[in-house]
Amino acid sequence: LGGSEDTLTVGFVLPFTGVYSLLGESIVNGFEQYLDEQGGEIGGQEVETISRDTEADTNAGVSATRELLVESRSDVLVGPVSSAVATAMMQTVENESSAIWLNANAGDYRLVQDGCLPYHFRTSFNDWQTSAPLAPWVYENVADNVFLAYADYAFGQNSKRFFGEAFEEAGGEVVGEVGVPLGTDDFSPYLGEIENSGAEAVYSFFAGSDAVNYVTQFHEFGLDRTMTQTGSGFLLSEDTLPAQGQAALGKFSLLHYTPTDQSERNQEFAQSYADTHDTRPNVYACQGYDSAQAFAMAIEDAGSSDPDDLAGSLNGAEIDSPRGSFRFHPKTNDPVQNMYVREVVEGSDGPENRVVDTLEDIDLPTWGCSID
Amino acid sequence: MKSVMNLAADLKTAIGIGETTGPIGEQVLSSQGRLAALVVAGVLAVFAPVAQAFEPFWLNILTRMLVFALLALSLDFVFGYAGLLSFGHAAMFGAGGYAAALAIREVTTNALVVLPASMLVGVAVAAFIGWFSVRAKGIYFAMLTLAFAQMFYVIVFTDLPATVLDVETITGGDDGLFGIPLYEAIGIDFTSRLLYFYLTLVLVLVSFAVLVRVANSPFGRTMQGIRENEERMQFIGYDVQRYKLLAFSISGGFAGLAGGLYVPFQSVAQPGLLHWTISGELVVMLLLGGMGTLWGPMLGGALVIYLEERLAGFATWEIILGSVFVVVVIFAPRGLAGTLISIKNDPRNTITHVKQALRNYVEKVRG
Amino acid sequence: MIESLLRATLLGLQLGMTLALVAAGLTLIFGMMDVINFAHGALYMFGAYFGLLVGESLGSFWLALLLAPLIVGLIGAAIEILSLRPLYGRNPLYHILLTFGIAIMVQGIVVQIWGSQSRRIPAPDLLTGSVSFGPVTYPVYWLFVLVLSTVLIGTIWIAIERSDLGILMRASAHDTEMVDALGVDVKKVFTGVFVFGSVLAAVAGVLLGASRSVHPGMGFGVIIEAFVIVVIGGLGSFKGAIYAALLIGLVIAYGALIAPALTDLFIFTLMAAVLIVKPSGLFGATEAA
Amino acid sequence: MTQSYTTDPTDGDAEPILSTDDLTKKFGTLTAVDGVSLEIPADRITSIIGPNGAGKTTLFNLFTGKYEPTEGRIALRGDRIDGKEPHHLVERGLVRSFQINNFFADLTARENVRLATQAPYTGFRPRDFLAHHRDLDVATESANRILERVHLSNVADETASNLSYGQRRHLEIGISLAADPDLFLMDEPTAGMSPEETRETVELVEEIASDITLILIEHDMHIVMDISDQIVVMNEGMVLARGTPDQIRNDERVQRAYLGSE
Amino acid sequence: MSELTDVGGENDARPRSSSSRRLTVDSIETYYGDSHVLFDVSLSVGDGEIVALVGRNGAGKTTTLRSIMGLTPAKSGRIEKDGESIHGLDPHQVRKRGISWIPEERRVFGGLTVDENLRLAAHTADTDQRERIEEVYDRFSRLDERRTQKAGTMSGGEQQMLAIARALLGPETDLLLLDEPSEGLAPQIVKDVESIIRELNEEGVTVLLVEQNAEMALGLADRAYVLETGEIVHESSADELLADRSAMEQYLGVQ
Ligand SMILES: Nc1ncnc2c1ncn2[C@@H]1O[C@H](COP(=O)(O)OP(=O)(O)OP(=O)(O)O)[C@@H](O)[C@H]1O
Ligand SMILES: Nc1ncnc2c1ncn2[C@@H]1O[C@H](COP(=O)(O)OP(=O)(O)OP(=O)(O)O)[C@@H](O)[C@H]1O
Ligand SMILES: [Mg+2]
Ligand SMILES: [Mg+2]
Repeated sequence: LGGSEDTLTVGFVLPFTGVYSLLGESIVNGFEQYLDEQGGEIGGQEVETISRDTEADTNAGVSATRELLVESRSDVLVGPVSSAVATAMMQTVENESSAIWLNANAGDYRLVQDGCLPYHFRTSFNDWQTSAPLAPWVYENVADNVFLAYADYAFGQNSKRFFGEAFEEAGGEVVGEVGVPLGTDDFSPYLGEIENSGAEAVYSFFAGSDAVNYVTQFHEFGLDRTMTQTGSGFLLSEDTLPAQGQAALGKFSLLHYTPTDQSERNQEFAQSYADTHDTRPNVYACQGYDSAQAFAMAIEDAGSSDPDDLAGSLNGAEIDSPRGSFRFHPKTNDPVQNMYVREVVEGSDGPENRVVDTLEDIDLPTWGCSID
Repeated sequence: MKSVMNLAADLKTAIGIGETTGPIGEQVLSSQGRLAALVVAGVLAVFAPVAQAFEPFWLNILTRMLVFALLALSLDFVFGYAGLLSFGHAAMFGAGGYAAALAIREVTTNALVVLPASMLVGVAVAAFIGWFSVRAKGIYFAMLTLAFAQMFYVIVFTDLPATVLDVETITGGDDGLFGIPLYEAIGIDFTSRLLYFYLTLVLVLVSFAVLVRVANSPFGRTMQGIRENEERMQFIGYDVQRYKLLAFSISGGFAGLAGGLYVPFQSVAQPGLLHWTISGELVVMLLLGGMGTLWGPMLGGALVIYLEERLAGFATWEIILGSVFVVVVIFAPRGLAGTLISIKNDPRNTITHVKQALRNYVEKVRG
Repeated sequence: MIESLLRATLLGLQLGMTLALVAAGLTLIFGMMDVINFAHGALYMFGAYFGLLVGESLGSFWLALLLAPLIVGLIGAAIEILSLRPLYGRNPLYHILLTFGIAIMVQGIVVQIWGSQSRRIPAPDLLTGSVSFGPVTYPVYWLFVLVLSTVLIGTIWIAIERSDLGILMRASAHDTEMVDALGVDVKKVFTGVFVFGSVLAAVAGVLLGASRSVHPGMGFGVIIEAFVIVVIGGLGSFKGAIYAALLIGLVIAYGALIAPALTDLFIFTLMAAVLIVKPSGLFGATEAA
Repeated sequence: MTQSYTTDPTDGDAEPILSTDDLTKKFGTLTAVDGVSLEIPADRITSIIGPNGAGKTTLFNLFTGKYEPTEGRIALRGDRIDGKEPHHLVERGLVRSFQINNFFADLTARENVRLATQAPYTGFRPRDFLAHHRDLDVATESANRILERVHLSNVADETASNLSYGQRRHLEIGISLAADPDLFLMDEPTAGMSPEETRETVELVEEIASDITLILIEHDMHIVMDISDQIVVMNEGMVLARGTPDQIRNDERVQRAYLGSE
Repeated sequence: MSELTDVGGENDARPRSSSSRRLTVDSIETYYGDSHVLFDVSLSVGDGEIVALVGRNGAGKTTTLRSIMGLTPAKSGRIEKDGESIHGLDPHQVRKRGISWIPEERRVFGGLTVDENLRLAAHTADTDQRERIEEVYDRFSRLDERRTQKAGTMSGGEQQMLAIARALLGPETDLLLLDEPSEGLAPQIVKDVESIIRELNEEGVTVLLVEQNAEMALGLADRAYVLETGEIVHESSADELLADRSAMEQYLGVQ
């Protein structure tokens, strides 16, 4: 079992079954790719990984967390995918105080606001980042007024609120909004509402199968003819684009990583990922990869696996990521990073995202958290 | 159709409750059975500190197993024993859990206050659902309880109470309530995992003893009569609906207690607790454990949690779990309890029984 | 406003008719065989995935619509013969455990084979694009789904009402042994009905697989809705299932206009209300047979 | 159109225990019970006869609260009981017996009866939940008394499903008796019975009738003529005639409608 | 062993030759689960006969019919129809061999109309039965009047008519197994049923009749068997049994 002196134990608390399992697997793939690059060792110590399935279910997530911390004595937790699971994990991570936590996907800002946990580092993004910065860009480049359509749960609600506020601040007008229950199959009633609003553009937050249904039906109902679709990057990501097909073309979204990005660092990463997995990396793989980088950097810098030392090393540290380098915000441990506006265009094998603009130097809110 | 209309009436023949616990006229849980229950509890109590020392995580699994054993027990009391096919027990479980979360946050962490409150909320929710449902029979009762439970789920998920009362949040919506601390009571601080385990163990044991006692009481006997033949009981002079409502409420109380134990332990109350999949899983635990025996479903509950916990790492765990259900239902229809009893009664013929079961299967498939 | 209503009505009807395809099998299987089939959603999902497989490998939606239901029909036959048949005569609760197990297995199998990514069956070129009625734009494919499922349901309805098949089903629901003694090979009929139900579910799976996403959660997603429909309509009643399906379809569609988050609440309240007023559903057999 | 005779058995000293007034039950377009006004004298045996489909069972179902009347009233000792739930009626002393096998097959004979005798002694007090059911001595004692009465003492500890056909019928009657009824309704108690078991059952019925009122539905004319004090003949939902066995035997219309002209 | 001498004693009552035997049941043993119900039961029914099978409640009469139909298959023994074994066949296959069963309590399909009940019965025939159905309606005018009534709402007598009518449709019937057709019927209707059985028999249908109403059964039957706790204890011509008061009392409790 883990926890012995000369091995490091990495605990993946991720969904491996259910609708999010692809995300879980991608994060693990990314993480392991970095380990392979390092010959399986970090700081001269062997690394053991243990996976526990969260099934994207809060209770399963809590149990998995506890098991990884208590039974497996993990030195670091990597995960989860869902913010609800992450929120539920906070208490346990804090109680145990035995490992740092590299949050490789869950983006809810309240993890910072309510948690403000020194062990918590986001190697991914927060929901403010994938929504607010897009607003001024849309106002300048696309439309003066927007309609907001979002999946009616915490993440969707946060995203549309951040975007809406930022859009109005930029001078635009929000003409209406509609919340759609998670797991909706037929969007036609909502599309009607969107169409009737007469807005020039729509900002949407949907993910997974909702994103597939929304985007394709948006196209089928002919809304493309009169309005421009924008959204957070999950609306049009690598895992949904194949199913969205032609319907995705011409739509804009904001994300911190784009696999087709031409930077050398990314090409290298993407190439070696494709060599092992036969597919392009997605944003989750990048987040996994960066989690591994962050962990390695912390271990090497701190020279021990004591969680307080590791946390101290990572706070404010800079990671050389395929997405472009980013650093952990000293007050919140959230990643300070470039955001990319992308447009879906016809690529060599099907529609793909192409970066049309890079938003740099974005100042992150801290929501009252002050770790340092 | 006919058989589903009076599912309850032929539970016995089909499932062989008569064979698992002896004829229904007999005691639920013989003195031998009581002894066995005490021994199991004793072993768990001794094992706990050992686990704490070597594999502390075991305490987590065990506590979860105990909570679900309690939940399965509460369901079996109405479902297997009294013949009310509840497909909505998650509602009482979740309600008890949310009640505990709110009480701990807003009022006190004293278990002596919060746990009874959880039970009461469980009773109240069950009484509400039962009030509308007990007149329906069989599968229609099942569907009504399911419908009400799903309504509660939606209400919690959308945080409807907050909207109605116009406050910011009550149930916490889809995020639920998190960061719920553990109990203290009579000067004991249950934040130690070991002590929390003992708290759970004691309460599960007490609940079991109480429900066994109630099952053997005149009330319990009446419920059995209703399960066997509702119409006849009516014409003997029993107010059948009232009995059913009461049994359902009692069961709801224990389901609420299970919720009250679970939520602080997990530190979150989240809408998934009320989802129909929990109710469905509970029914599976019951069938797997051996309905109507009270102790069988507790084993079933513990086993399902254990399997989920241990298989969760495998990519194919759903396939494995599903196959277990399929194999059990075809080859061991009386569940764990039935199998254990037949092995105990006739240990030497176990192999013969297995062969016989296989032969029967092949014969039936051929038609 | 009028446009929204019109659009919602179209959606409600289409949803209703496709749900009817799923619920019809469920209610027939229940009515005849007393089987509460939790695996019915899994068969619907299999329909979508085999549709995907055929559609992608042979490049034809029409072949997918033809072949996938056949494959699922075979799977249905295997399930019926290998697992349900040994359980007839036992308490129907066992069917719940059994089919629940099968549903979980199927979900696992689908993830193993196809992964958990959302996908879509490519719709035929013939049916892409949309048509406009005045101010309302509606995709051609959705209209096609509406028409085809209505035709299918109508045909089946007529067949059941007109032929001895419907009589046979109602009689078997009532007294299987007697039907057998009258010279009907009930076992074959059971297998036939189960296969038929599987095929219908699979047709719905393929049809919807080209208008919404195909993912491993879709089986459990549809099953509760289908149960609600079957119960509201009255267990075992084909007619009831169709009416209830339309009702639920419209509730979902209109609910989305009024209070999207509470649609499920409407559905379950409706079901509870129906059961409280009519304890065996709209068209269910009362106990006095 | 009801034929009544001058020697109406209800004219005697006996108070009517059950009376109906214009009782009607419709099922859709079919009127199963049609304007029945009847008086059942206390402490007598009344038999209801009539062709199949005459409405006899429906009448019973109305008496016992299984159906609500479409029109009309039912009174038990002057109190209206129509629309009351079965358990209320049992409390007021009205019980019915069932076709065979409507008992608890897996309980012993004694337990079967005790389930019934326990009813008045249990309610919703704490000890009803926590005491052991066997400790309810009153219930056990009266169960034993009833077993004696229905001649089942010697098989009291047999499971009901092991009893012979005739014994089961006795048990069925015993369970009903356990509720200590004043008025006992029996629907075709001898249907499908062999002559011998029919005789035993009839004997038992006569014994029971010594201190309670009995209403019987029966097709076997020998029995009906033998044991009834009053006979009510129904046809097409209506009461065709009412009188003593002798009166009914000689009534031409009854002959035609029911007995079949010989 | 006095019962056994009974069985062997009445040679003249035996069916004429095995070739004219409609039905032969040879030492069958039948169980419900573990409980043994029929012990070495043998009987035969000749072509064109009416044979009565009588005995006390629970003697096994119904079980005998169920074993013949394949509903509760006999564990061992031989069952032949017209010299061919039907043992081990499923009920629907037995029905196709020309055996019709009219069960206790009739078991008509209550939710179906009279017409649907009849159509269902006709459904399994190879030939078009529309004319047969009309013939049946001609014979049972009560049913003709009630074609669209739900069978469940009909009175006991009408249901019995329907049950008989149903048994005559479908595959050609030459052997009718009747289980207590008089149960629960008003005296007049019993007479109607009696005459129908007689008519059918005259038209060539062989009948095996189970009855509690021994006087009615023996009045109709040519021969009779008495079953007691799962064993055949008496076999004779019907008239002889009817005349033998002591046997009637001993076996059937008729006084
Ligand atoms: N629940 C019901 N729904 C519709 N019709 C019914 C119902 N119950 C009884 N009937 C009809 O009412 C009439 C009277 O039936 P009932 O059972 O009272 O007759 P009965 O006198 O008891 O006959 P039998 O001697 O054959 O038992 C019959 O025509 C019957 O079909
Ligand atoms: N389904 C069953 N399961 C178990 N035992 C049964 C079953 N059916 C009948 N028996 C038993 O088998 C024996 C024979 O029953 P059967 O019904 O054949 O008698 P019968 O002669 O037809 O009686 P009756 O005149 O009452 O109809 C009885 O002891 C009965 O209790
Ligand atoms: Mg009657
Ligand atoms: Mg019989």
